[in-house]
Amino acid sequence: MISTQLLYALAGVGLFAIGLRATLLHHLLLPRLLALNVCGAGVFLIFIAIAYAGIEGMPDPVPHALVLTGIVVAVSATAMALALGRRLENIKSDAIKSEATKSETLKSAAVKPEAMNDE
Amino acid sequence: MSNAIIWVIMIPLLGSLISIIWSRYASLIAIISNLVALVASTAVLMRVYQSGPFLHELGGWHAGLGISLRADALSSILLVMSMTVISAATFYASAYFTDAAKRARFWPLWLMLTVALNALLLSGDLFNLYVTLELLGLSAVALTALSDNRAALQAAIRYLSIGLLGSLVFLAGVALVYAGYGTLDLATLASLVQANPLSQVAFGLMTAGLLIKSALFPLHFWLPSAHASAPAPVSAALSALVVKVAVYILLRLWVDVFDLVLTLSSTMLLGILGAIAVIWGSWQALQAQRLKLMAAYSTVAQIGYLFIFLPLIAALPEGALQDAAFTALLLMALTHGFAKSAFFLSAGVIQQYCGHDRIAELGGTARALPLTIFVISLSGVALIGLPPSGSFLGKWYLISSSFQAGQWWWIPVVLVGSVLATAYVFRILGHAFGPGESIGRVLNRGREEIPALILALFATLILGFGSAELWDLVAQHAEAAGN
Amino acid sequence: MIEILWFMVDVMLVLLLLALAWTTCSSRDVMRAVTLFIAMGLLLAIIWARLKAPDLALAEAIIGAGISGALLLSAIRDYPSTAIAVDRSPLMHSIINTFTMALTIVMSWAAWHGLNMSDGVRLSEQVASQLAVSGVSNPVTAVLLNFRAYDTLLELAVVLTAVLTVLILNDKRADSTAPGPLLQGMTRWLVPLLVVTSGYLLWVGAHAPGGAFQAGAMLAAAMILLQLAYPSIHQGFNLYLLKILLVIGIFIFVLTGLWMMSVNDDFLAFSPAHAGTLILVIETAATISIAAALTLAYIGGRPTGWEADNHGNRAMTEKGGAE
Amino acid sequence: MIDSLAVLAVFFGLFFFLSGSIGLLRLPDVFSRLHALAKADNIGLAFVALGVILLEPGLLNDIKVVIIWLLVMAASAVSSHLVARRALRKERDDD
Repeated sequence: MISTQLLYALAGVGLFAIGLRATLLHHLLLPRLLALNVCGAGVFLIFIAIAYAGIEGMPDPVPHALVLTGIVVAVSATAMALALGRRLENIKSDAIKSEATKSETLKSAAVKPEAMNDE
Repeated sequence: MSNAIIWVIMIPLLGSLISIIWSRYASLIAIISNLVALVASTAVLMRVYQSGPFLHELGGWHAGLGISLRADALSSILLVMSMTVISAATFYASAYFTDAAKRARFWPLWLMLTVALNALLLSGDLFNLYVTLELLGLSAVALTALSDNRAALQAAIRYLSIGLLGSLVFLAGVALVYAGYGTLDLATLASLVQANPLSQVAFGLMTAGLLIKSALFPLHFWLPSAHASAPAPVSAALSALVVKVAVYILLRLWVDVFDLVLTLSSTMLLGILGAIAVIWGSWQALQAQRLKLMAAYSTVAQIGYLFIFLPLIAALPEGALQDAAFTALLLMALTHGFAKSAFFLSAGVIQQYCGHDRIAELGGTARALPLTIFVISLSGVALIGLPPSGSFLGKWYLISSSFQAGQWWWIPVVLVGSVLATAYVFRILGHAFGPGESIGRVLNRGREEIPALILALFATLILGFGSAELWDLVAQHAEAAGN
Repeated sequence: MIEILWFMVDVMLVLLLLALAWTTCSSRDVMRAVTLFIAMGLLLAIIWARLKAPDLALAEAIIGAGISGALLLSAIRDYPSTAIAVDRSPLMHSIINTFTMALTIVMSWAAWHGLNMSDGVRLSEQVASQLAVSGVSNPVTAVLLNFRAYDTLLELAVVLTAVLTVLILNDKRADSTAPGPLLQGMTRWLVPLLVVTSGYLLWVGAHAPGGAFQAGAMLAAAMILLQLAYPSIHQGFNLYLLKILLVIGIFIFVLTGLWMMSVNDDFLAFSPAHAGTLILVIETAATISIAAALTLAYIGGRPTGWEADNHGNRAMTEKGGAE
Repeated sequence: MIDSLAVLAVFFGLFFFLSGSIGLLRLPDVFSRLHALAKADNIGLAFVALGVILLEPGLLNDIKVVIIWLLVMAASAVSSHLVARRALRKERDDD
């Protein structure tokens, strides 16, 4: 019977591989973001499997602090990625809407001068 | 004055916080905090130059329990370079952003990018490197997305997901190192690490993560679109600093911690990838239609040069020859930093005043923006590696050490790379000096052009002539690393 | 006998976790993927509890499954279609599969080596020996806020950078339709309880599982629930104060660190006598900052009037952020 | 004696959880599934809570366990109501 530590460490490596595979596979933002979170959970599981010291033993607190930091970093990266995705979708839908309005107004009013592309 | 190492990180952080609250005075706060941080970083460099590398143990804890900040020759030189580029770009940005809302959004993130760069260059702890890499990645992506158009956002999203993947692969390596050696401090690790399977796999994972972050050839696809669509001061910082700092971590891990683990064949692989990056990057730069895209591909090429040095340093015997190659690597990195940031800043001026940066339609800009085109040609000199610039010395030593190491095949790569670089620089100048009436009157925008000029002069003159001190600083670093 | 039972429990947990991860990553519908992801987050919280990491179980349940789940669920509405199409050529499929299989084998082999190489003590003894001096008795909080306080400071900076980007890119999401009276009723009971519990979590962090991040995330959960039940709740909120709340966490952290640097010449070197109180002050400020940050992240963007410069000069009208 | 009673209570609770899950899988539409899930799980949780109280003597723990049970019941009641309301509105929009 393999030790609990090794079982959970291998589970962590498994999660990391599943997440990595899905990150490389998906193009869309949301599935890729979920895959990255799964990948992160795998690395965190490796850290905590290392810290485990048996049912009675005191676990090593340093990986616990590192993984806590990792969880908070992961949620802020997720929030940022979702904000970027939402902004891109808004720009795409605005473009489609302005495309539609532009084709209607093409006949009547003069076309609005192209706004200077201020970087 | 060991506290200077703390002020370098804390001043920009406080500046970023205050600029969120008082967004009206953000430009002023940013300029002041970056200048003070620049002075503090030169104080750190002076201290390292006089009394060798020093350590600042945070929280008073030592021996791996706490985190220690480490300043030695390699990190303090890069620290001063990054602070100089950041300060010049800060002056530039205060005149570049005309729209008040966009300016108020830019400064807090820009100062957070400075904090991430300085914290990363000074960090001496593996997990701390992960956190600073993450902070650097997130602030760089946020700044890229600032230009709020479709291309920039798509580039930012790809840059973010690739960057997160790179950080997680790096963290997996850190986890394995902690599993095996039970410490995260680089100094204690340096004495513990031996060449066993765990170290090889852990170092392999960390290298893979850092190769993604430093955009070496097969993993560079996110770089061109991100650097080309970001605002000018941001792409200057991205190309000159963010990718180079990832190469710095790889070097530090390799030279200080994992030197027993690295085999010649793996450095040779990195060298070959670097060579392909040089050729492919320069070729793509030649094809690029826009100035900023060309500069981004030229960054991919220049990163390739840095990786060509690795097999040479591994093959050369310990001592003067290896130090010379190491110094040449540092010199190439510094020169490219200054030259590329000057190039991007002047490309920003052209973009703003000609309304576009398409190379084919650059006719007449030489008459309209004389100083900007002069700065572009100066940084072109440094990118190609013509004599007065630092990269001339860098390439010279690259060729001479590849002779000594018997790896002659790097020489044709360097020559082809330099010829292609000459081609794409003169393509720009050709169009710029050509006929055409893009803007009627002569423009000089001091606040935007002077910083770019200073950076370009750094790249060509100061690093070309004044690099003698660099040699004995690195020799001192070698002794420190040796004993 | 007990070992075999524990081993069976472990194997069951691990298989369930891998199955959930696999279905999350390969599901064809975003809604289904996010739901499975939240389930995986809760299962991960159980696994952290099983591996004797109660702080992490709390954090994973609140942040990993709760806040991330809420963010993802509210983000699904931004996208036109919820179908997930994987358009990779079969060749690319096989390359990726073989690459990840090889990486799994190599990493497991390295992990096996790593676990055998070390005697399993690593840093735990050093932490235990210095715990008395650290001002708190919960070892995880001691590592987080004393031994490795610099990491936590940079991590708060990461949270601030992320929330700044959310504020920069979008405006606030349109208020959802008014929810039924039942949710409002439950919110009126639950939010005070959540706020009290998060205060308790903050306080108890010194000597038992808990701490700034769990408390801050729970406070954010209370705010999100309030926002769901009473959509127009935030109209009257003073935005200048909100900016200060966002920034207060790092501000207090840095000032205390600098003050300690001037007292005993190392940044963030708490003098043992009043390390406990200093850590509590820093944790309170960090809780407020994290709560504000995660709530703004859930709201999805700038509350109205965020960019209008509220320093008395109303003249600077908000010139439409995105040209 | 107390321990065997506790184990019995927990097993009884697990039986209800199992029936709730089977209900979730077998029943055809949203509303009947909600019905099965909400009811079975709450009763199951009551028995598991009872088991925990028996195993862990001490007034403070017992109060905490009861509060947990009440909160879970309130949360599942409100959430199943919201899910049902939305399913109803979705159904009305479809036809």
